[in-house]
Order: sequence, then structure tokens, then C-alpha cells
Amino acid sequence: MTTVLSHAPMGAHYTKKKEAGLPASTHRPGEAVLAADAAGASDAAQILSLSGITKTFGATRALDGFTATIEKGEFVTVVGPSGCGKSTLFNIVAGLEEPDPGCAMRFEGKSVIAADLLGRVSFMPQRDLLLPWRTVIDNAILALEVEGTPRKQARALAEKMLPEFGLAGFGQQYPHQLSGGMRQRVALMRTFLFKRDLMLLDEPFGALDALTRTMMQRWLLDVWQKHQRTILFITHDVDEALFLGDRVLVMSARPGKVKLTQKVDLPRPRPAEIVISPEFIRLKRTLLEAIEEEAMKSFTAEGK
Amino acid sequence: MTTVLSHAPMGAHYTKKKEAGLPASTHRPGEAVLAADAAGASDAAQILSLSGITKTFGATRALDGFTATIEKGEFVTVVGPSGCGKSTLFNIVAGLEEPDPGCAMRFEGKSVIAADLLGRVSFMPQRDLLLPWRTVIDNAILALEVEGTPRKQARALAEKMLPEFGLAGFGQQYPHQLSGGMRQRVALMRTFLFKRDLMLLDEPFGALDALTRTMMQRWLLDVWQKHQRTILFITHDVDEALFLGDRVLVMSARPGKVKLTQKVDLPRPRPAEIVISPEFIRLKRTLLEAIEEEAMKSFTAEGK
Amino acid sequence: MSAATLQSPAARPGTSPLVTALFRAVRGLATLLAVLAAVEGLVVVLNVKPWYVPRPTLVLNAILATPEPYVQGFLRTLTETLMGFTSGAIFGVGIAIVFFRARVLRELIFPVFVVSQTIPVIAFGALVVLWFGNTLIAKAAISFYLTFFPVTVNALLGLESVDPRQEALMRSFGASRFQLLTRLQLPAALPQIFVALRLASALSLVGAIVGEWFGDTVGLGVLLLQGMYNENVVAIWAAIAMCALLGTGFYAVVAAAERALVFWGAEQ
Amino acid sequence: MSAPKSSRALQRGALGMVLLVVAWEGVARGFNLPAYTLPSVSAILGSIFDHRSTLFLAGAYTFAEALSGYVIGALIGIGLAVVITLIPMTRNAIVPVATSINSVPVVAWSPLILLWFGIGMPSKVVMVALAVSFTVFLSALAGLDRVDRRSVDLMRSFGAGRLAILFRLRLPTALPLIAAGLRVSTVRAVIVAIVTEMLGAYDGLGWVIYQAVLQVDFVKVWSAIFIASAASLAFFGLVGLAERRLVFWK
Amino acid sequence: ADPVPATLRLKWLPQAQFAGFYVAVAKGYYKAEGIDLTINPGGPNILAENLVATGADTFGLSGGLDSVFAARDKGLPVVCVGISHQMTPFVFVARADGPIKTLQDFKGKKVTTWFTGANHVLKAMLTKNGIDPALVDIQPQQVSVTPFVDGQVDVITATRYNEYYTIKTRMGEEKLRTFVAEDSGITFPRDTLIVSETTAKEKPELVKAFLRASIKGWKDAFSDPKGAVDTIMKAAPTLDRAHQEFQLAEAAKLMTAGTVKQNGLFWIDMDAVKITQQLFLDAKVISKPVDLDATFNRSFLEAIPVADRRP
Ligand SMILES: Nc1ncnc2c1ncn2[C@@H]1O[C@H](COP(=O)(O)OP(=O)(O)OP(=O)(O)O)[C@@H](O)[C@H]1O
Ligand SMILES: Nc1ncnc2c1ncn2[C@@H]1O[C@H](COP(=O)(O)OP(=O)(O)OP(=O)(O)O)[C@@H](O)[C@H]1O
Ligand SMILES: [Mg+2]
Ligand SMILES: [Mg+2]
Repeated sequence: MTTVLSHAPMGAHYTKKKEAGLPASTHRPGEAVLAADAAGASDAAQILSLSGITKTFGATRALDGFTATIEKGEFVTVVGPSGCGKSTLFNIVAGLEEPDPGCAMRFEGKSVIAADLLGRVSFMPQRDLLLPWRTVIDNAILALEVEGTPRKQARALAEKMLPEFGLAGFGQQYPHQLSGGMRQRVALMRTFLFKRDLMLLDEPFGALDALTRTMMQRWLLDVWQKHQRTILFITHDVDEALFLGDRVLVMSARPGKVKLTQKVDLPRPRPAEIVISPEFIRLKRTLLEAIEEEAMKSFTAEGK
Repeated sequence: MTTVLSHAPMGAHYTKKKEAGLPASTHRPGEAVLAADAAGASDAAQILSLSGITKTFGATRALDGFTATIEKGEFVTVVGPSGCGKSTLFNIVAGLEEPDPGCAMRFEGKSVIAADLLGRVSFMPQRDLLLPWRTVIDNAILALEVEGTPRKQARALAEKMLPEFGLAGFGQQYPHQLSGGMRQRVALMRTFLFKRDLMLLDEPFGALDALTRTMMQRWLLDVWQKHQRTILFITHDVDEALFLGDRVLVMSARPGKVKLTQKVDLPRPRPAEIVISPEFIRLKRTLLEAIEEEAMKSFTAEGK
Repeated sequence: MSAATLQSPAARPGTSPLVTALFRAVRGLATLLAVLAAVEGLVVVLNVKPWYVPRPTLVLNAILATPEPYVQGFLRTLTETLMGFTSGAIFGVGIAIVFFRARVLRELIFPVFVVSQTIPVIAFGALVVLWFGNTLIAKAAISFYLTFFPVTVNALLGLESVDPRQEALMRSFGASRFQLLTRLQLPAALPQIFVALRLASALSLVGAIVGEWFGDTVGLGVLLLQGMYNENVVAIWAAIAMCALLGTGFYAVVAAAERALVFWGAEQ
Repeated sequence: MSAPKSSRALQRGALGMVLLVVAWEGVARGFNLPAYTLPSVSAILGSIFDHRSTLFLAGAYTFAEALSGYVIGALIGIGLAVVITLIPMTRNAIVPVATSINSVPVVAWSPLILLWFGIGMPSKVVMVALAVSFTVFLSALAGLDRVDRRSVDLMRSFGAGRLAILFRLRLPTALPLIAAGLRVSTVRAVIVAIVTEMLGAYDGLGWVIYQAVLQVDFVKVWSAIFIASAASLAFFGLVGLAERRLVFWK
Repeated sequence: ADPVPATLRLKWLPQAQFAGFYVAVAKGYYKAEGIDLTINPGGPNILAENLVATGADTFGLSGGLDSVFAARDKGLPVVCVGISHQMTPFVFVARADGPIKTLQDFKGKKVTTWFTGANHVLKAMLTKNGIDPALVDIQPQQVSVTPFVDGQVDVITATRYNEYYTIKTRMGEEKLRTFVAEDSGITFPRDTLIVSETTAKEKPELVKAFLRASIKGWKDAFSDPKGAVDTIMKAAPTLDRAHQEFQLAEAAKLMTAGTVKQNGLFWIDMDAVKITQQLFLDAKVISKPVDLDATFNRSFLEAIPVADRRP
């Protein structure tokens, strides 16, 4: 992966757009594009490439020219002010919603529309969306069932994973009997059991306490490395974004686009103490500045 | 407010139980009790006192002898591993659920059962529970309407508050048109508009990005100081717990009780940089240790 | 227990369903006996003419005097009701699924369904006999005709009110339309479908009874008709009592099935 | 639903009806069916035209009965469900009684109802109200029960009483189901009015049908049913339209 | 040879009004004639004419001359092969102690009747006696006699074998005054036996055999009413026995009235038929006179020796 570290205001590492080598139509002025993309790296390394993704709901424009490329095996975290369009972006990449006309998407080297992506990425939505009539186990194996795994086999598989998610003994409970954090862990488990190369996680650890969160993070990194998955991960916690990601995408206020692409060059495995290392703090400050600016905008902006 | 800083394992500031001055029935061995309570401070200063709160759901014991006292005007934060009974505790204090028999509760100096508390505390549940057929504004004024405020007046009031919550221009939208963080802010607004001396906030900032969260925190502290409200605040973010609270209650793994009561003696107003002050970090370490121990327990424990 | 829990239709875990069912049955019986005793008392005290309201004991005596036709009629009508109910429920849900899936078909055919429901069957007794003869099928057909429509309307409503986000999630797993239906839409629509089934339990019985009016020899409908036109008030009430017994019993069974199947209530 | 969409639905519905009519006419003519089996649509339309004033007057009469009964029944049904919600104790009394009454076909009650309310309009209104109220009652009750317990809890924490919870939470939640019940009931209302008229009346479509059946005039029977169907369809459509207005958040 | 399967559609549910047919089945008279007969009960709005015309049932005991005329008028191919009730089976009942002593007193009073033929009889009676029917408050009659018993209605229509029994048991026969159509020279025969034109043409022997067995059954019913009522009660056990015994006695009176003494049971009295037709023409129930020869066929009866037919 190539990195472009040109100087930018506030010391942020902006990746400057390079017109050359890319069709004009997919680019708009002022957008940050990924270096690999700009350098025309081989398609084979890219699992997902989005250019100029725009999405409008009635009078509200949620996304406006979101452009980014995700490489195979990358762990990319996405941060951005509340309401900037992160969940909308994920809905599009999960294949659930088509962007406005005129947007280009490539998945595993092929040009696709959103609907083509259905069933090809594992997606964990922001709300857990557990089915109230299914037990914890049966909620967890939902995706496996859809894939056609025999129920018995799927259940056995899930049963074994319960302790890893701190849900041991809760397999036969129903969602309304769980706490907020437990529900989120069931949703997470459901996503993990649906094994796809690209994983989209929308604030998966939002409702977890510090330690459970740390344990789940470690576990996630483990899965990611062992199984060579590619992960797109939304969080509102900058520490988490830096601790986990190879790269952090900072989104602008609504309408969302990429404001800043920050490469995280910290060595792996990253110990817990890394959060107090000077390099980490430096990166964090850069991100916080960028986010703060956008969040201020989004907070004071009128709707629409 | 008196503080008891007796020595305890791992350097935590346990408040040791003192048998004297309290009826034996309300105490159990091994419970941490609040100093003010133990010292027999005048009831007038206490807004809420809970002793030996236990709650069982079928075979699951969620709370087991939770004992604490909250003083008027205090800002108490509650942290604890996921599933330890925090939301259950709030449900009881909000008057929604009766604890198991044999528990004692006092509110504003009077002995009460849970149901007496209905309508007397403002409660923000962990899930936003917005009503899909009401606009943002109308969801926000729900509690006011129940109180009997004329709708027009309530709406005007809420309309004015929208910008403070970063919802300017979204007043006429319906919940399904909002992002996760925006929904949470509407729920928060609804709670604030229901003005009661005691506020219970269950992870109110869980879905907010760092900056929006910081802004809401500042705003909350403002409201708290200006309006002399008492706040009980659940969070899973130790930084947040310390930054906001006069006191932090650390709960044990399920079944939940108070594991540690930590007084936070940081001066107010607290600047953002306080998080890197040595005192803050010391407190944080103490808390993290206590939580880590409990979270480990809860994570490996079987259900029930 | 909070008031809300008390009102909640879902059985709370903890009490055995059998005990609850037994409790309900006993309580229902007790209420019934109390009401009957009250009626008996009122009729005697107020000296109500038997052709307005006969004494319940008189009605009971009439049933006990010739129990066979009542028992036979009960069983026969029950059979017809079950046939009509089952076919109506299956068809109702099935066609709702078809309409749900194919909007064009729905817009094309639904009005025809509405119109079909405005045909008073009893104006066409001869046609019914002509088409179906004096068979069980004839009764089941009328019972079916009365049953399927509310089931269709409610099932359609249920299918349409599935949380779109849940549907989106399933689609992101690559769920086929069939899987979407069986794993999400049908279970989610179950509460609404059951509302219609409860209604249908009463309507299917009505259908069976009216069906028996078209030249049948056995059944509660026959007894009812005979009582009605002979102005044998005791016989009318005896038949009505049997109908009510069958109807409430069937309703109770459907409601119990609902409690067992839709245990999650309105929880999300 | 947007205007063009609903007008397309209307066109499709009309197309469906036209297809039905064509098929009917084809069958009736193709098999040369006698009128007492199935008269052709053209014959029926002709008869409607011949008897237009009688039929429309009868239709108006029946529809007036159906509508009044419908309104009363809907109010009773919703009212009972509300009573049960406000006073849960009453549930175990009201539900079994309501089901018992409705397990007996409306026509079986008719002698009693005719006895009590006479042969004129009131008896029909009562019968319609009886049938409609049960349907609406079951739907409304299910709807009122089917609220998220946690939302109720939230309202209670605001100090909301049963009444406030009813109006702000339960009724809106129940609205879709109530509306479905109301929609189904439109058709029931008309048919019950007709059937009751057949058993005892001196006006209305049921009366026309009754006399026509006895005179073996099946073309006239069908004419009356056509009028009833048209009225029901319009009634059903109107209630459906109102429903879409009311349950806008779906 | 195996008995030929055939069905008889009644105008109503099993009761003593149809006792003879049930007796004939029970005693095997149809079997003996080579017919395997099933009796199908009727019900509200089941038109026997319709079912017989379409071939769903072989024989029908239909409403009466009224429905036969209406059916022929609408083109249904049915033929009347016998008439059961030779005189008007209903009467108009008033209170003996009330203000109504003669037909003249009907004026301005509330009279309820069935709009299925009885209304035409009532109007004809009034007209014959010089009363304008418009002056009488004629209303449709409901299923119950209670309004009359309670005094809300001045005159009520009652079949001799059903409603009259109910009124009598509730009020006592001495409290009642009856008005009979025959007193005004009007006869309205009812309960006609019908077959389809096809049956009449293609299976005359079947029709004859059926009539033979039926007459035998009825004669038995008349001579042993107890046994006949037993047979009926077996078919419909919830009936009121006393009522059924009364009903059979009344049915016997209706069936043996008029010229039956000479011509035998089920005789078709063409004079009465013509009077009735005129009644319907006047009331515009039928648009034009029907072809009486095609509608009424006495040949099947006439094939049975008259001695066998006499009661
Ligand atoms: N279905 C919809 N209809 C109308 N507007 C919508 C819809 N979905 C999203 N929006 C709008 O799009 C914008 C982006 O929403 P989105 O959910 O993507 O935000 P987000 O970045 O995920 O925020 P958060 O961090 O708070 O979850 C918001 O302003 C929201 O109001
Ligand atoms: N209605 C219920 N029925 C059965 N068990 C329940 C019910 N509500 C809560 N519990 C159980 O009680 C325990 C505590 O739940 P609670 O929601 O209070 O946890 P919490 O501390 O709020 O957790 P989190 O931080 O994840 O929200 C959990 O184990 C949960 O399974
Ligand atoms: Mg989001
Ligand atoms: Mg919680």
C-alpha cells in the first residue's frame, strides 16, 4: 500500500487528489481520494471501490460524492459526526439501498450496483434488529440458516461461540430478556457467523462497557488476522478507531464525504498501552481536530 | 458531604460499612454503603436512598442487595459490566418495576415503594423508544403533554431547544428519518423537558461521536448546575464517568451490587484537558481495575 | 407485577401453561355458572314470559331430554367448522402472500374479493345445493367463504408492517424471497394473523350453521332452524347454547394457540 | 401513497372487475346457462336499468341501515376494547360474552332482535351493529394489547395515567389493526343488513331479493346484489382511503 | 332389478306436515315400487322448483301454486303432478274479544302477513268483500307470533298447523277469531308435488310409482297418527310431540278437503288452480297466463285406480 503524506492545514494528513490516471467523471474537486486508487493500483488488491457516492432522502442529502477504496485485508475505521451519513453509506455497501444515479461502485474488481452486493458482505446494523421470536442461539444462526447450513449444525457452532461473547448460559433466552450490551453481542455474533470477505460493522461496541469492549476488540483483531477478512468499522470513539484501524476515514458533516484519510502506521499487535504513546496521541489530535471542525458544522447546521 | 477514604485492596477507595446508626435490616454484610448514609446524615439532604435492592427474573438474579444513597444535587455516575443490572436498577428507581420483597427505598425522606416514584423522576431509557407517528418535536414534548402543558406552548418550548441538541431543522421529521445519534438526542431532549429533581440517564451519549458527546456533556453539566438537579447517569465510558460525576458507583458483575464507591474530588468546572491530569489518571486506573475484575467475572460466568 | 404485565397477552415465563389454562377454564366455568344462575333468578323473580327468555334450567332439561341430536349436531357442526376454518385460514394467508408479493395481482383481484363478500349466501340456498349437494363440502364451502376474507386482510396488513430494517438485514444475508417470508415476514405477521383467526373462529362456525340450513338433517344449524320456525323458544335457546359452547370453545383454543405461538407479544 | 400510484391501483381494480364481467358474460352465454343458474351480466344490467328507481331507493335504504349500524358498531367495538384496557378486570367478562354472542349466526338472533326492535330500520341497525362491533372489538383489543411494554413503562415514568397512555400510545399503536377491522366490517355491515331484511322487512335490497327469490326472478336477485356490491366496494374503498390518511407513518 | 335412486326435496325441515313420505320410506313402500328414495329437507330460500328443474332432485314438494306459477312464468321446466293441501292452509287470526268481528273491521287496523302469496289472498278477500286494501295497514310478518300475542298487531296470518298452534297454546283457542279464505270463495292450494319436464316425459312409470307409494304412506299416517309421529320424531328428535300430533291432524284436514273424497289424495282441482291463477294475474305476480295443460299433469294420478287414491 502506498501512502501519500502531503502537507495539509492543521497538520492533517490529507491525501491530495490527483487528476491523472482516473476518469474525470468519477472525481469531484475537493474530494480526498485514496492514494492506492489514485496511483491506479491493480484491481486485484481492491475489494471495494466507491466513487462519488451520493444519496438523497427527499430534501435531505445524506451523502455527497463519497469516494474511497478499500483494499483486501484492510481494517478501515470510519468516524464522523452524528448524522453525517455513515449508516447510509453502510446500507449502500451492504446492497440495501441504491445510491443516487451516476455513482460508480466496484466490488472485487467488478463494476456493481448496490443490489449485487446482497449476500456478499456481512453487515451488522446500528440497531441490533434481533427477531423477538427467536432465542439468542437462533438469532445468532439466522444468517447461517439463510445460507442453508442445517439448523442443528449451525446451532452447535453458535453454542460453542457463546462464551467468547460473554453469553454463556443465555443461549435459550429471548431478546427481551437481555440487557442492551448483551443484545449487541448477539447481533455481533450473528454477523461473525456470516462469513464474508468484507465485514461492515456499524458501531458494534457502542453499548459495551470498557472491558467487554476491549475483549471484543482483541477478539475482532484476532478474527481479522486469522481469517484475512476486510473490515469497515464505524465508531464514534477516536481511540477505538486508531487502535483498530489500518486507516481511518474521517467523514465531513452532512452531506457526508471523505474529509480526511489517515493512515495509522502503528505496529501490530498493538498493546493496550499504545494509547498513551506519543505517536498515538499525535494521530489522535489530528483526527480530533478534523472531527471537531466537522462536528461543529453539523451541530450548528440546519437540517436538509 | 462527608467522605470516607478508608484503605481497601487494590488501592480502591472503598467506603466501609458502619453498622452503627442504621437499622440492621437494611444492611447486609459485604455491601459498600455511602458514607453520608452511614454517618446518619439528615434525611433532608438525601433525595434517594436504596438499601438491599434485589431483583430476580425467573431464574436470573439481576440485582442482589444494591445499596446506595444519593444526595440532593449530586451527580452520580454508574459503571459496571454489561448485563450487571444497571438498567434494571433504573427501572426500579423510575418506578416501573418493583424490586423483590424485603427491599427498602426512601425518596425525598419518605419511605416509598417503586410505584410511588412514577412521574417523580425523569427517566431516559437505554433504547430511545420514540413513537413512530410523532415528529421529532412531538416526541420531545410527550412528557410535557402528559403533564398537561398546552401542546402549542410545549412545542414552542421544544422548538427553541432544537439547536442545542444539534437538531435544528429536524423538528418536523419522523423518527425513521433520523440517524442513530439523532434519535438518541431526541430521547434526551424528551427527558430534559420533563423537569424533575432526579434524573436517570441510561447511557444517554452511547451513540454520539466524540465531539457531539463533549458538547452534550458540557450542556448537561450546565443544566445540572443551573437547575440544581440530581443526576444518576449510566455510562460504560470510565472517562465520562469521572469527567462528569461527583461520585462513581462501580457495580459488580451480575447479580449487581455496589462494588466500589469512588468520590471524584476534581475541581469544577473541569476543563477538557483534565483527562490527562495525574489525579484523573489515578482515579481512572482505580476504577478500571475494579471494573476489569468484575467484567472478567461477568464475561466468563454462566447465565442465571 | 406491573399493570402492563397483567394486561400483556403473552404468557410470562414462570407459570406453567397447563396451570394457566386450567385456571382460565375453571374461572370461565365459574363465571358462566354465576351468569346462568343470575338469569334464572331474574326470570323467576321478574316473571319473564318464556318466549322472551326461558329459564336456563328449562333449556338444560331440553338438551338432557334428547341428548343425541345435540351431541351429534355438535360433532357434525364442529367438523364442518374445522374444515371451513382450516381451508379459509390457509387460503386467506396464502392469497395474502400472493397479493403481498404481486402488487399487480392484488390490485387486479382484491376488488373482486371484496365484491364476493357482498353476496348473501342465504339468497342462493338452491345454488349451493346445486353445486355442492348435501355434502359436508357445501357447509365447509360457506364456512370458508365467510372466513378467508378477514384473514387475507389482516395477514396482508401483518406482512406489510414488517420492520423494513429487519427485512433489509435479512436481504443483506442474501436471503431469498422464500426465506424472507418464512424466517421474517410470516412470524412477524403472526400477531395480526391471529387477530383474524380469532374472528374467523366465530365466522367459520356461523358459516357452517348457515350451510346446514340448506337441506341438511344433522347439525346445530338444523336444530336452530327448527326451533326458530316452530317458535319453540326453549329449543332455540338450547341450540343457541350449544352454538355458544362450540364457538367459545373454539375461540379459546385459537386464543390459546396464539398465546403459545406469539409469546413475544409486542417486544422488539 | 402518492396520487398516481393510487389511481393506477384504481385502474387495475377496474380492469379486474371488467375481466370478471367478461368471463361471467362468456360463461353465461357460452354455456347458455338458464337465469336460475347464472344470468348473464348484460341481462342483469338491463334489469338494473328497468328497475332503477326501485333498486336505488332500496339500495339507499339498505345503505343507510348499514352505515348507521356500522358507525354504532364501530363505536361499541372500540369502546368495549377501551373499557377493557382501562379496567382490566372486565376482560374476563366481556370477551367470553362477546364470543358467545357471535358464535350464533346473526340470522339466529334475528327473531329476537325483530321482536325487540320491530320490523323497521332499528332492528337492522342493531344487527349490523352487533356484527360490526365484534369484528372491530377483536381488532381493537388486539391492537391495544399489542403495544411495546417498554413504551408503556416510559409513559408511566412520566406519570401518565391509563387514559394518557391510552390516547398517546395505545390508540395510535392500535390504529392499523383497528383500521383493518373497520375495513373488513364495511362488507359485513352491508351483507348483514341485507340478510336481516330478507328475514323481516318491507324495504331495502334484502326485501327485494327475498321477493325476487320467491318469484324465481334470479335476474332481479342479481341486480340487487350488484347494487349491494357496488355500494360495498365504494364503502370499502373509502374506509381504506381514510386508513391510509390516518396510518401515515407506515 | 335394483331400486332406482331418487330424491324428494321437501319445502321445509322434517315435521308431521310431511309425515306420509317418511312413513312410506320407513315401511319400504318406495322400495317395493323399485325406488330408492332419499328425502332431502328444505330450508329458507331453497326453492324446490329450482332444484327439480336442474335435475338436482327428482321430486319436489314445493311451496305451492304460487311458486309453481312463478317458476313457469320464469321459464323453469317443472310440472305439477299433484297437490297436497287442497284448501288455503293459512287463516287470519284476530282476538275474539277485540274490535275485529268481521272483515270490514280490518279497515285502519294493523294486519301482518307473509308477502309470499298470503298477501294476495288477503287482498283478494278484502276486495271480494268490498274493502279497499289500501285502507288496511298491511305489514310484513316476522318469524314470531309474539307481537300478536302482546297486542301490538291486530290481525296475524297463521298456518293452521304451525303458527295457529303456537298462538292457541299461548292464548287459548277460545280467545281467537279466525278468518278463512274459503268463506270469501277463494282457495289457495299449496304444497304441490313437482317433477321436471324431462322426468315427466321420460320416466312416467317412476312418477306413477312414487305417487302410489306416497299415497300409501299418507293413508297409513292418517290411520295410525301415533306411529307416523313416532317416525317423524325419529327424524327430528327435538320437535315438540304434542305440536306434531296437532300438525298431522291439521295436515290430514287440509289434504282431504275439497274434492279429495271423490278424486283421491293429491288430486289437482283445476277450478281451484284457475282461481289462483287469476289471483296472481290480478296481483301482477305473473306477467301472463301460464299454459295450464303443460303445467299440471293429472295423468300420473289418473293411472292409479281412484279407489287406491281415496283416503
Ligand atoms: N430514510 C430516511 N429518510 C430521510 N432521511 C434519512 C433517512 N435515513 C437517513 N436520513 C438522514 O440522513 C442523514 C444521515 O443519516 P445516517 O443514519 O447515515 O447518519 P450516521 O452517520 O449513521 O449518524 P449516527 O452516528 O448518529 O448514527 C441524517 O440526517 C438522517 O436524517
Ligand atoms: N425482563 C427480563 N427477563 C429476564 N431477564 C432479564 C429481564 N430484564 C433483564 N434481565 C436480565 O437481567 C440482567 C441485567 O440486565 P440489565 O439490562 O439491567 O443490564 P445492564 O447492566 O443494563 O447491561 P448493559 O450495560 O448491557 O445495558 C441481564 O442478565 C438480563 O439478562
Ligand atoms: Mg448511524
Ligand atoms: Mg442496560
